[in-house]
Amino acid sequence: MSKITYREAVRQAIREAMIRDDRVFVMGEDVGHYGGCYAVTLGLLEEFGSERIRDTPLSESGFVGAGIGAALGGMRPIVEIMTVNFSLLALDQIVNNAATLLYMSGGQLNVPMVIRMATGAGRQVAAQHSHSLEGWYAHIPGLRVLAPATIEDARGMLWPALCDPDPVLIFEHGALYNQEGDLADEVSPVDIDKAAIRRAGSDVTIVAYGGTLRTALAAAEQLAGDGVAAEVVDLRCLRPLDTPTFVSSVARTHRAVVVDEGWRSGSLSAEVSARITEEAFYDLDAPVARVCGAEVPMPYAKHLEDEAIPQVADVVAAVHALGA
Amino acid sequence: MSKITYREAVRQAIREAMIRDDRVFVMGEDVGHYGGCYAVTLGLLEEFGSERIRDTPLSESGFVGAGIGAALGGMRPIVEIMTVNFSLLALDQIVNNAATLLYMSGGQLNVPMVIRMATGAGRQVAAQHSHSLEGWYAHIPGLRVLAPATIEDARGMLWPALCDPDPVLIFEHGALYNQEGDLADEVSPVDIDKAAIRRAGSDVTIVAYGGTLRTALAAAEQLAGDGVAAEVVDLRCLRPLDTPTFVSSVARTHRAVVVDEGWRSGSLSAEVSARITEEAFYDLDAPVARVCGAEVPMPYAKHLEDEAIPQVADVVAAVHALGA
Amino acid sequence: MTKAKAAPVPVVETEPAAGDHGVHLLREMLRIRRFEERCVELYSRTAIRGFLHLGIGEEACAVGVMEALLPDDAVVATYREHGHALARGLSMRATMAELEGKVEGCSRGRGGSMHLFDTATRFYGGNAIVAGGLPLAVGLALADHLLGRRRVTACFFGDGAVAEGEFHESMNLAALWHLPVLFCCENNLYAMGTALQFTESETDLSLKASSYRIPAWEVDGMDVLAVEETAREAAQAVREGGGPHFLELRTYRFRAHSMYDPDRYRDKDEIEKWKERDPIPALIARLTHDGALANGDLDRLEAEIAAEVDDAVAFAEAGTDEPIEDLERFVTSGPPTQAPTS
Amino acid sequence: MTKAKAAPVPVVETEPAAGDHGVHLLREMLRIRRFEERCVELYSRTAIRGFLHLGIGEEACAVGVMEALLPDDAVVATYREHGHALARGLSMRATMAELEGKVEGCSRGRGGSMHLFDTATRFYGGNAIVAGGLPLAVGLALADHLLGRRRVTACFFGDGAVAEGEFHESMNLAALWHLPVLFCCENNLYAMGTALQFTESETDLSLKASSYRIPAWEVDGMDVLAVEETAREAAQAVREGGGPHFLELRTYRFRAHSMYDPDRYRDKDEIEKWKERDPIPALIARLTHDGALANGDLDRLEAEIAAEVDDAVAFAEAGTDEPIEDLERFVTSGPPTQAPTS
Ligand SMILES: Cc1ncc(C[n+]2csc(CCOP(=O)(O)OP(=O)(O)O)c2C)c(N)n1
Ligand SMILES: Cc1ncc(C[n+]2csc(CCOP(=O)(O)OP(=O)(O)O)c2C)c(N)n1
Ligand SMILES: [Mg+2]
Ligand SMILES: [Mg+2]
Repeated sequence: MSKITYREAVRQAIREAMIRDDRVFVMGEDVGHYGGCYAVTLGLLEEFGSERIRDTPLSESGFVGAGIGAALGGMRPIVEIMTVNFSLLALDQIVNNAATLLYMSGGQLNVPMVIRMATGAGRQVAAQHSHSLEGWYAHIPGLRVLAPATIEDARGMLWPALCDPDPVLIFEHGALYNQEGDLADEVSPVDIDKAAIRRAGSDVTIVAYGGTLRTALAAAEQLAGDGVAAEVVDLRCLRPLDTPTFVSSVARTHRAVVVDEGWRSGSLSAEVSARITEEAFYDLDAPVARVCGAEVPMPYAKHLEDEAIPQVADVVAAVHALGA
Repeated sequence: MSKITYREAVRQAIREAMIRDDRVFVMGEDVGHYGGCYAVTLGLLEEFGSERIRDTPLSESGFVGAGIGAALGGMRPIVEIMTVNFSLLALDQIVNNAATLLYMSGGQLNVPMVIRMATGAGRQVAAQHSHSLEGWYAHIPGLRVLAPATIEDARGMLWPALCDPDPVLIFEHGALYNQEGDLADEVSPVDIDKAAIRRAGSDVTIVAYGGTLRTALAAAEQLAGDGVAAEVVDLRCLRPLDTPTFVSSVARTHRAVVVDEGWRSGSLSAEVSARITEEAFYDLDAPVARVCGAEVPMPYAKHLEDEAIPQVADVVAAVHALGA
Repeated sequence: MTKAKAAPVPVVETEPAAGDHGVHLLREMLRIRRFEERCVELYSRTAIRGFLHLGIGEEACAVGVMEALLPDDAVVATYREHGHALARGLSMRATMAELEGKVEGCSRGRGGSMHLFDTATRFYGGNAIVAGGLPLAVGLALADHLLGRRRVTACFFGDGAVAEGEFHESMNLAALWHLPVLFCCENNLYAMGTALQFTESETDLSLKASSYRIPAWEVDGMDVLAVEETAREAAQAVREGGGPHFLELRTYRFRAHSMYDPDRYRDKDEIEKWKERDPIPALIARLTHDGALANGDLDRLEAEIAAEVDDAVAFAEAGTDEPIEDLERFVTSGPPTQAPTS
Repeated sequence: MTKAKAAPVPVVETEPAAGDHGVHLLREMLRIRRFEERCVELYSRTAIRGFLHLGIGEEACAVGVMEALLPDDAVVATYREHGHALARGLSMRATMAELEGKVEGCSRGRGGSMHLFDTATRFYGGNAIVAGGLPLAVGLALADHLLGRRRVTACFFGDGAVAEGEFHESMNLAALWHLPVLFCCENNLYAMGTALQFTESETDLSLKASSYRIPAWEVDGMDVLAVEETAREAAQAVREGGGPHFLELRTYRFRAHSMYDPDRYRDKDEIEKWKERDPIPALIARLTHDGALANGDLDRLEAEIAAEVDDAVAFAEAGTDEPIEDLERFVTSGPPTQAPTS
């Protein structure tokens, strides 16, 4: 066991992958000389050299597309897009190439690549730098979408993602990089197909992922004080969704609250809610509730940003409003 | 009354707007010399000249951004993106500029522009040309998103959209352009805030929009033969959703099926389903059902494409499965 | 010729074609021409659907460039890529079956005309987003660079693609990283209905290359021998580690942009003038003059090709539909993770 | 100077500054410098949060270019835009209040450092997506063109933006349509931690302009008089219908990219060498030598500016938070269409 940050966990995972497989390389803006905009790749340029830790120009479409091409050519690229906000510039490559080539080619062309990016708000960086668009990506067939919310997952998801013959997107919430925790010295790869129950409970199911898991767990803790036993499900894999895990939880608890930092309308929370209703309707004692980001371009001012992001108190209130 | 196609209805609307307001101009790929990739703007170059019917290079991000700038500068641009598929290349401009400028500037900067684009599948143009991503856009605060499903709406939505001080996206389903119908000679502007009940019924509510409205109406017709009276709601405005209209319909019918050509997971249908559950849970006799596009990059072969798109029989079956 | 200070531009002289080789080039161009002419018929009787973009008039570009490539090289093309696929060695059968949407097609009938793929010949599509293939080509070349393989990736795109940001990003990346990409711009003067002067402030496209320090050639794309020779020289330079090179192939499409296009935006005279430069009669005349094509040779060639096209059509028409149960196959490599939905 | 055949490049000689005007330029640069120095302090005590990008060292660019603009012209800038905002005439109070997130700020505290806006001075941001402002500038110029207004839109961006597709698309559109845009590339040699030679295959950025037929100047961005003079000439040409022009302002930032940046990627020597070219001492020396700045003048100037900065800070600190009930105001112009959610 050692104390480690989420950032270091991601870095360890990258290092390990680079050592294990020569075909793995990292490419993105400022991953090299700068050390990564979140310092995730710090020191890797010195260790692996500039061919494998490859600084790119500001050309999101170009280098993401180049990652797809490199994957077609036999490499295993880890492409870092600084944040999901800039991934909009690369969306055509992700949606129209990475996600479609296997299917369109009738099974001939795999695209074994990983695209990592930071997501989320909470650091007062305002409207153009605070999107939570991972739910959008979860809409696209052909992609796998992961959201490591814990240090174990930050450490353990990368290798299986690289082993996936298809493109995998990993969303790291920007507020998590400094989070510290214990990590076993022997790490085992994690199952990237399954959601996880992070806390067991019988009165209500709180579904969360990525940046909102901490919020959900804190709410569960507080609810416990109120005598409500909340079960917390961490989705972990946003596409494909592990529906059985959260549906069977709701079948036991009869109530559900979905917590999602994304804008409510059309967020991933809507899909989770719809699936719960579809598959556990007769088990529900109350409609599925959602606690989401306010539908605003994120304001800079702290009090407004706080108001716009799901807070522990919002989750607690939503649970109580269900009668739990 | 005169017979008119959906295509002609859009063209009439554009002509009328150009005549009424000098600040209106059209900009996009092949809108001029070619006459529009769906022939919507045919003849307008000759009538209005190349300054106001402005052919652009293949630079989706560039000319959409230029449309935003022109709107800031006092014009009322109608920007045509050939299809939603290519709009991915302009997404940064739409999401990070058009949708945010008013908010970020504290109310100073309006972006009064209209972006039109074709959407949807059904013409065997395969994976990169068949997206239904209007649901994505409906996720973005700051945008209004319209989906004219009828000739009246194709004719009547543009002017109010141009009068909106904020950016409006209009999605025209590619399969509708050739649709013919009667149009009153005196057109009145339509209410772009409200959904419409296209057929009244008491046994089930079928919610549809754009390209799926025809499917829903055909299904309702067939269901009527089976003794099931289906109410058909046309969402019309995908953002903001007119929730009261479909929720109150469901409150009367107690059952709902949402039909959406988009990929099921994370589609607009999920949001509609979630809202119905949230607001009409205790009125529901059965869980809200969804009939959506198969989660595949669209295949070229006709039999596979048909299978991947919601068909009348699928809607009928979904209604019957609800016990209606 | 470019005017870049940084990019010395080799001067290429066209040499007379050796007889057999000339006939080979002719055959390849004719195969494409006759194949596409048949496509028009098949389209009218709806055996082919969707978008169909023909390269009739542009055959010398595809055929000439492919001559410069080795089997291990890669090709990335656009939606107007039948010629490239056939010249690269995809079987006419699998190509035609694809256009007819049959599971025997090179993409199992899922791609259609715009999405031909074939790993055996390293043919990476068939990309229907204008300029969307360029970053892929850069990446394929990057893989070769990283793995130390001396291979070339040839990337075709049109004059319209030059306006896209992805063109610019890809040119810069390839040049910055000195990658083995052969950029082949098929300048047919129109992007759909929009003439080059309405899409580029600088219509001399080879000048674009100079601002990335990429050596560039302008080539008469109606002369297959000129294309081949220049492409050989450029491909050689790329293969020898000279970094990316850029070819502007000046060509013209004789038919409309696609089967939907009423072709209102071009002068009939302009089209007729270009037809006088049809690469196929030009090569026939030259080979005949050189004595490489004797009396009756052409008829024999045409008959062979007609038989090949007939056979391909028969193969396609005898082909089968992919089972509907396979609809979700290959969305991912694993078992379908979503239950069938609609 | 560009080497484009199509774009004749005017040669600009720097003239000595008139005394008063020189002092005005100095004052403007000093206002920015002292303002930003105060920002550093405020950041350390968390009165300013989020991203803070300082332009210390680059003041001559903003100040020199703004001199060439008229009140009706428009400015589009980046996230490193305090200098541009102040030089353009935004009040220091409203700017500082914005950085402190107060409703009295020029964007009601919603934008922060990266999103300063002010319609009164036609200051259109404050754009935090690299190159995202360029298409807006093209559009603002298009509006002027369509409405027959002789106005200039000045668009600032960094060397890093040149790699983005949006740069290329915007340059081409502006040139193709002959629009009144003054492109101002502030080349400070780094995009965050990535040096120009790692982002551009051709590091002579003014050459980029030539492939769009846009006239381009290279200017010493550490010399405010040179910047002003060239900008005046370029702006004049733009205003007279000469189409877009391009300025490459060669400059350097003395501080890190943002407050988060540990600045590991630059040589201390390099930074020190550039500091010797600090535009402010350089201008002071020149004005003193010319007799335009007498004994005590500078101290007086500094005192005035210190007072202005103090006042701005006091204003900001006395400012108020936007009411939380207004969270959804201005998402659209109408009443909020969505009920508050979280
Ligand atoms: C990004 C994008 N925008 C628009 C289109 C629609 N479109 C298809 S082909 C084409 C013209 C392309 O012209 P060019 O690159 O010159 O190639 P050509 O068709 O002449 O071979 C257009 C506009 C598209 N497929 N992709
Ligand atoms: C599209 C996009 N990609 C990445 C970023 C993150 N980022 C912010 S500033 C910057 C460097 C930009 O460098 P340059 O254009 O030279 O301007 P400078 O900061 O030097 O003034 C980067 C990479 C961004 N904001 N937008
Ligand atoms: Mg063309
Ligand atoms: Mg810079």
